[in-house]
Amino acid sequence: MLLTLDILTTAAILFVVSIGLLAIFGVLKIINFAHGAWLTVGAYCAVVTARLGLNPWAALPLAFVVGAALGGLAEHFIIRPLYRRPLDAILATWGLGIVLGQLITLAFGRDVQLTPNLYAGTVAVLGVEYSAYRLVALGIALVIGILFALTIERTRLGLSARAVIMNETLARSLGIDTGRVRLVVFMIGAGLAALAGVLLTPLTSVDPNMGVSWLIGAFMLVMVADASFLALAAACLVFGAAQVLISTFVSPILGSIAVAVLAALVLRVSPKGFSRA
Amino acid sequence: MLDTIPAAARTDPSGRRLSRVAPLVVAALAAAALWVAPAVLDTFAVNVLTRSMIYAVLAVTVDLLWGFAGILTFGQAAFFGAGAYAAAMILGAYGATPLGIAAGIATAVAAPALLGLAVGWLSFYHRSTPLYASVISLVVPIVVTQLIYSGGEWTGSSSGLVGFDVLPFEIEGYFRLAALVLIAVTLAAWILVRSDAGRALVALRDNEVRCAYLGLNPRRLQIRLTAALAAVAGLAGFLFANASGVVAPENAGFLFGTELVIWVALGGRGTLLGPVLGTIAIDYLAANLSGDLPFLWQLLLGTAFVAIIILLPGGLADLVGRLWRMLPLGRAERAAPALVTREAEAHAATTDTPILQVQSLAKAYGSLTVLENIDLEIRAGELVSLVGPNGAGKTTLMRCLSDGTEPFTGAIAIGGTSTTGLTPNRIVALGVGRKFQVASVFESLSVADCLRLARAPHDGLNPVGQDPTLGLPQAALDVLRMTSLDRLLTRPARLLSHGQKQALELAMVVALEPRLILLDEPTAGLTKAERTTIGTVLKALTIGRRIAAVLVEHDLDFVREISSRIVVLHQGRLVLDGTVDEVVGSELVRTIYSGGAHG
Amino acid sequence: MAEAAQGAGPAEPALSLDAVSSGYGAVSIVKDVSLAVGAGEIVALLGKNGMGKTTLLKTILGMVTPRGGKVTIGGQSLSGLSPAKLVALGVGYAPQEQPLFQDLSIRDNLRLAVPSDRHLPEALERLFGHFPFLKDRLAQRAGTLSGGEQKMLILGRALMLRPRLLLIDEISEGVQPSMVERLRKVLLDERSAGLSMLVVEQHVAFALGLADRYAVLKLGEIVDRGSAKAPDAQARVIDHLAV
Amino acid sequence: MVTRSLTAAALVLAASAAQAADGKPIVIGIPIGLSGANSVVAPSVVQSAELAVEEINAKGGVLGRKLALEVADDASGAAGAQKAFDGLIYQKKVDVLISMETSAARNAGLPAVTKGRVPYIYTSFYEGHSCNKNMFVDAWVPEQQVPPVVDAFKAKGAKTYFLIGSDYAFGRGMLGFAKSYAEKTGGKVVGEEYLPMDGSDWTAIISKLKEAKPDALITSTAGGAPNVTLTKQLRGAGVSLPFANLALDEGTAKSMGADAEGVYLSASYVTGIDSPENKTFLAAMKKKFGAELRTPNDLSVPQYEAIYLYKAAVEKAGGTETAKVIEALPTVSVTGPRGTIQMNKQHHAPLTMYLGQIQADGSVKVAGTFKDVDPGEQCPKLP
Repeated sequence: MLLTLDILTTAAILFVVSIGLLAIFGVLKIINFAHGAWLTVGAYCAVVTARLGLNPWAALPLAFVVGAALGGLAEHFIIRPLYRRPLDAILATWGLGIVLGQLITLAFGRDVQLTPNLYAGTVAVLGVEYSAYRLVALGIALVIGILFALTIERTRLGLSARAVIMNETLARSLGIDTGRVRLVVFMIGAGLAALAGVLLTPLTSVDPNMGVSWLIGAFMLVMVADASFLALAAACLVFGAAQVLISTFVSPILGSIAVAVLAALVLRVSPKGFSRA
Repeated sequence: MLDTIPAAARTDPSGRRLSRVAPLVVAALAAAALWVAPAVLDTFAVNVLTRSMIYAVLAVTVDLLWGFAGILTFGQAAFFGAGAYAAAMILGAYGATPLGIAAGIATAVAAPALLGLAVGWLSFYHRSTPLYASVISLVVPIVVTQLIYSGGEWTGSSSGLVGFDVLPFEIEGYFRLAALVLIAVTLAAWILVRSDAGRALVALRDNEVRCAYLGLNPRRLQIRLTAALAAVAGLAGFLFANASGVVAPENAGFLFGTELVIWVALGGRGTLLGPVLGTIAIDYLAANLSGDLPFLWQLLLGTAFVAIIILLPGGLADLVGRLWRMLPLGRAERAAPALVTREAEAHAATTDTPILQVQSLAKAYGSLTVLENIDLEIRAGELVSLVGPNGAGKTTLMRCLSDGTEPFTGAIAIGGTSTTGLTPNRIVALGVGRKFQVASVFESLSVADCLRLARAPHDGLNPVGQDPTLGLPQAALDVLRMTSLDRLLTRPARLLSHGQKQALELAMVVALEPRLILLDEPTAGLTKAERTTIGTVLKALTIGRRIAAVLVEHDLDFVREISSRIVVLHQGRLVLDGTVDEVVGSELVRTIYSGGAHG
Repeated sequence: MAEAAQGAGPAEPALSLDAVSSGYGAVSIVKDVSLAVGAGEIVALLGKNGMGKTTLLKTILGMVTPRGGKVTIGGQSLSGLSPAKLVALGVGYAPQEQPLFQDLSIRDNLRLAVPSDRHLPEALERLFGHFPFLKDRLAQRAGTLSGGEQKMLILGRALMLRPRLLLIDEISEGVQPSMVERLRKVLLDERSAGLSMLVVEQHVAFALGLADRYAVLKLGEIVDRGSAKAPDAQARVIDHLAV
Repeated sequence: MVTRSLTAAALVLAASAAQAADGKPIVIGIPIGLSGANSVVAPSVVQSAELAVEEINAKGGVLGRKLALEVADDASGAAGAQKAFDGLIYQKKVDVLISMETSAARNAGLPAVTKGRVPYIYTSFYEGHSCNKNMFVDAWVPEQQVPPVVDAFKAKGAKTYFLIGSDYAFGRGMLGFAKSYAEKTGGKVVGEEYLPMDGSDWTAIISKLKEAKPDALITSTAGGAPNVTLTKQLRGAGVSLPFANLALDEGTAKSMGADAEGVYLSASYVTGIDSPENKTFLAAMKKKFGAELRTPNDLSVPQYEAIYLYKAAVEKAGGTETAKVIEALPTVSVTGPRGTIQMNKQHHAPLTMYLGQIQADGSVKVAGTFKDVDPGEQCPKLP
C-alpha cells in the first residue's frame, strides 16, 4: 500500500513538474531549458509570500502570474528569434536559466530558504499513515491535469494551439494569429512551471539552483510523451513507478536516474515514445 | 559567374606549401611561449591556466563534435570525468610507478573510448535525429555522476577522490604538460579539419542524407568520432586528476558539460581557435573575478551567452573573422585542386541483365495505398521518365528504389541484388546514384570538396592534408565543363546559383560512377538555358556512357526531348509504359492530365 | 503576354497582380505575373503540377513573400498584411494541400476559420445553406469524410464568412463527376451574388465551364490567356497541359 | 610520494615574510559553503569570524598587525573547494585558512593546503581521522559526539536503530561509527540508507524506514539542504520516532521551525551554556549584528575560537611563518564560549559535550553534560 501511494504521488509530482515544459514543447517545438529556473522562480514566490505574512496558498496564484509574465518577456525577446534554430533555443534558454538563477541570488542570497508547509500532518489511508501533503499534491496534479485537458479540448485557445501543432500553415491561412498563440502558450507553460515550483516547496529546500535537478527528468518525460498530454501522464506513471521501485528495492541512487535512462532507451526503440500508443 | 582569378594563381604550389607549414610554425611558437610562461606568471596564474588549458582540450573536442560535425553534445564532461576517475583510482591503487602511470593513462583513455562507443551506438542509428543525440549526451553525464555517487569507497561518492599519487611534476611542470597536450590536440584537430577527411565532418553537419546517398556511412563516422573524442576527453581527465590531485563528481557532471558548450559558443563554434582561446579566457577570468563578484560574473556570462546565441551564432571568433576578411590579407582563397581524369571502373554488367528490376512493388501508409503492383525493368543506356499527376506515387517510388529500409512489399533488385533492408549507403554501393528534387549538396563546402566527398567511397580521403589533385571520371568532368563549374572549384556551394547547385549535385552523383541514376525533378526552378544543358548532360550520360537513368519530371517538353522511354503513374499504378511517341499520343494521358480520369 | 491587367467589371478589380514574382529560398517559382480578377468575375488559372499555381495563391495571401511586383485587393495594397487581416478584408481561401485538420471535428475545423465563436452560428447557417449534409455531422472527425465531402467542407468554410474574393486551389481534384457538378453549382450561385474568384485548376473542362476568362501558367509564367468561352479555349489549354 | 613545487611555496613564504616587515594585515582565508548544502549555516560562521577579527583588531591586532578576512564560496563541494582554496592560497596569498566546510570540500582543499604550505584550522565537526600536518581541528569527532546520543536512546529502551545519511565522507563516517557503537552496546541496526548530497527525494527511504519499524532513528545528512529536505519529508510522512540528527546545529534547527521540534542533537556548543565567556560572546554578537544575527551554533563558535587560537599561536611563534605557527598551535589554549580549548590531541581537541533536544520555539533544552570528552586516536602519526 505504502508502495502504491509512493508511486502515485511520485508520478503526480513528476507530472506537475513537467506539464509546463510539455505545453511549450508541444506547441512551440522548443525545449525550454530555463524550465528549472521557472520552478525556482515559483519557489521563491512562496518565500516572498511567507515574508509578506500571507497565507502560504497565496503563493500559487502569485507564482502563476509572475511565471507567466516572465514567460511573456522571454518568448518575445529570446524564443521568437530562435524558432528556426531549435537546438540553439535549448542553449539560449539554458543561458536564460543561468541569468534568472543569478538574479534570484542577487535578490535573495545564495543560501537555502525555508518556507512554511502548505499542508502538514498525515492521514490514514487503508491502514497506512501517509503524508497528507503528498496526497494533496496528488489531488492538485489531477486538478491541473483536468484543467489543462479542458483548456486544450474545450477552449478556443486550446483549439488554436492544437491547430498550430497539427498544421501551422493551414492555421495561419485561416487567419489565426499563430504568433499570439505561441506567446500565450509559452506564458501558460511558464506559469505552470512556476506553479510547480511552489508545490515543490514542502518537499524540498529552496535555493537558487533547486530547479536544475528537476530539469532533466522533466525534459526526458516530455521527450517520451512527444507533446501528448495523455502520454505524459502515462510516462509519469510508468517512470515514476520505476523510480520508486528501483529506489526501494535496488538503490536510491539508481532510482534517481531511472527516469532519464529508461526514457532514453524508450526513445531509442521508439522515437515517438509513448505518444504512439 | 566567371571566375576572374587565373588558374595559375589558384594552384600556386608555394602558397600551398606555406599554408601547410604555417600551423606547425604557429604551434611551435605557441609551445615555446608557453614553455617560458611559468617563469613570468605568478603561481596563481600558473595554477589556474593549467586547469584552463586542460579545459581547452575539452573545448576542442566539443568544437569538433558540435561546431564541425553538428552534434550538440553535453556529454564530453562524462568522458572527462570517467578518465579523471580512472586515473585517480588506478594511481591510488598502484601508485605513481611507471606501471601505475602507464596503466592509468591506458585506462583513462580506453574506458571513455569504450563508453563513447556505447554512447555513439545508442545515439546514432539510421534515421536518428540530432535532437536525440543531444538528449543522450545529456543523460550520459547524469548516469556517470550517479555511478560515481554509488561507488562508495571506490569513488569516494560525493567526496570525490583525493590523496592519490600523481605524476612527479611541479606546478610549472603541469603547466607545461597541459600546454603541450593542448597544442598537440589543437594542432591535430586543425590538421584534421583542414584535411580532406575533415571535410567529411562538415559534410555530416550540413547534410547527413546526402552523405548517406554518396555511399558514406554517416552512422559509423559519427560513432567513431564520438569514441575518438571521448578518448581525448579521457586523456584530459587524466591530466586534470594529476594536476589537481582531486577528482569530484562535479567533474563528470551535466553542469560542467553545459559550461563547455557555453565556452565553445562564446569563443565561436567551428573555429577551433575560438573555443580554445574562449575557454582559457573565460575560465581564467572566472577564477579571478568570481571571488570578488561571483553573482555578477555568472550573470554577465549568462547574458553574454544568450546574446551570442541569438545575435552572433558564430561566436566572437566569427566577429573577428569577419573583420579579418575585410582586410586584403584575409581574403586569400584556398587553392583549387587540379582536375584529373580518373579511369572509370569497368562494370561487369552486360546489357543483357537489367540494371533495375522491380517486381509487384506495393507500398501503403496505413490504409492509404500509395503504390500498387508496380513492375519495371530498366537496362543500361535507357533514360526512363516517370510522369503522372501529383500524388501518383512518383516520389514514393523513387524513395523505395533508393532506400531498402522503407517498408514496402514486392522485390527490387539492382544488378540482380535484392535491396530489401539495405540502408541508402549500401544501395549506393550497388551502383545507384540519387539526385534529389531540391539540390542536395554541402552548403558550407567548396565545389571541389563536394566532389571529393563523392569520390570518397572509391578513393578514400586524405586524413592529414589536401590532395593537390581531384580525380573524377570523365562523365563528371563533362558535367562540370558543360556547366562551367570547373572554373568555380573553390566557391562555397552556398554561393552557387540554384541551377549551379543542381549541376553540382548531378556531377557529384555522376562521380560515384553509378550504373543507375535516379533523378527527381532535376530541372525544377531552372532557366531555359540551364534545362537545355542538363538535358544534354543526361543524354550524354545515358547514350554515351551507357548509364541507366530514371527521371521524375513535370516539364513534359523536357521529358519528350530526352527520354528513351516514358512510364506513366496514376493513383499508385503503372498505367502506361512505352516509347515517347506511344505515350505522347495516348488518349489516356490526355485524359489523366485534363483531370478527367478517376477511380 | 501583352494583355494588361484588366477586369471585365467596374474600374476597381477585386484582385490585381502587377508583375508579381516570388519563390522559396534560391528557387524562383513565379515570374513576373500580371493578372486581374474583376468584380463578380471568375478567372481560371490552369497549369500542370509544379508550374507555380499554388505559390501564386500563397503569394496573394501573404504566406510567401513576393520578390517583386504588387498585389492589390479591392484597390488596397497587400504588402505586409497578415493572413488574419486578409480574412477581415473579405478574402476566402480554399487550399489544396492539407486543407483540413483531419483529426479535429468538423465543428472545430469551422470554428478555427471564424474570428471568434460569436460569428459561428451565422457562418454555419450559410454553410448549411450550401451543403446541408454537414448539419448532422458537425461532431464527426473531418478525416472521416470522403474526398468529395472534404472538398465541400473546404469550399463551404471559405464561403461562410461572406468573402468578396475567393481563391480556390484545385477544388475538383479527386472528386467524382456528380460532386464536381454540385461544387460548380455552388460557385455559380455565389458568382451571381457578386463574388469574384480566382480558380486554380488542372481539370480543364470544369475550370473553363466555370470561368469567364482563363490563363495558363507554365514554369511560373503566364503563357496563354483568353476568354473561357472561346470555342478553341479547351483545345488550346489541353495542348499546354498534356505531353 | 606527492612531490610538489618547493620553489613556489618558497615564493609564497618570502612574500609573507616581506609583508610582516611593513605591517600589512594578517590575512585569514575562509573557504566556506555560502551556496549549496552548507549555505544555511555558513552566514553564522562568517558572522562569528567577523566578530573575532573586530575584537582582536580593536585591541591592537596580533603582534601589531591587523587581521583581515578573505571569504570564498566553495559551493559546499569538492570542485568548488578546489577553486576556492587555489584562489585564497595563490591569489589572495592568505596567511592561514580557518573554516567550517563539508568533508568533501575539506578533502578537496587539502592538496592545495599541502602544496601552498599554509596552516589550516578546520572548525567543523566531522567524521574524524583526517590527518595532515598543516591541519588542526577544534570541533568534535564521532568518538566525542555519538556515545551520548546512543546511550540516551538506550536508556529510553531503544534496541533497534535506523540510520539515514548523505552519501559522503561525513555521512558514512558518522553512521559507520554510530553503527559500531550501537552494536557494541547491544543495539541492532535494522537499516542504513544513503542519498547523494544533491539528492532531495527521500520518499523510498522513508517508506523503508516505516516498514522497518525501528525504535529510534539516527540521521547524518550534509549541512543545510539535505537536513531540511529530509526533516520536512520525515515530518510530512508522520515519522514520530525518537530521532537524533548527528549533523544538526542549533542555528539550522532554529531555521527549520516546527519541523525540528523534538529532534535530539549532541553538540559541543549550545546557546544555553551558563558561563561568563558565553554571555559576553552572545551579547557582543547581538550588539554587532542586531536583527541580522544568525543564531550562534556548534559550527560558528568553533570558528570564533579558532581565530583566537591562531592569534595565540602567532604570538607564541613570533610571526606568521607556517612551520612555526604549526609548531605553536597545539601548545596554545583559549577560553571561549565553549570553555577552554586546546588542540593538543593529535591535532584535535578534547571537548565538553551537551546532549540536547529541540523545543517548539527552536531553542535547545540540555538533557546531559559530558565534561572534557577525549577525541581518541584520530591521527596516531601526528603529535
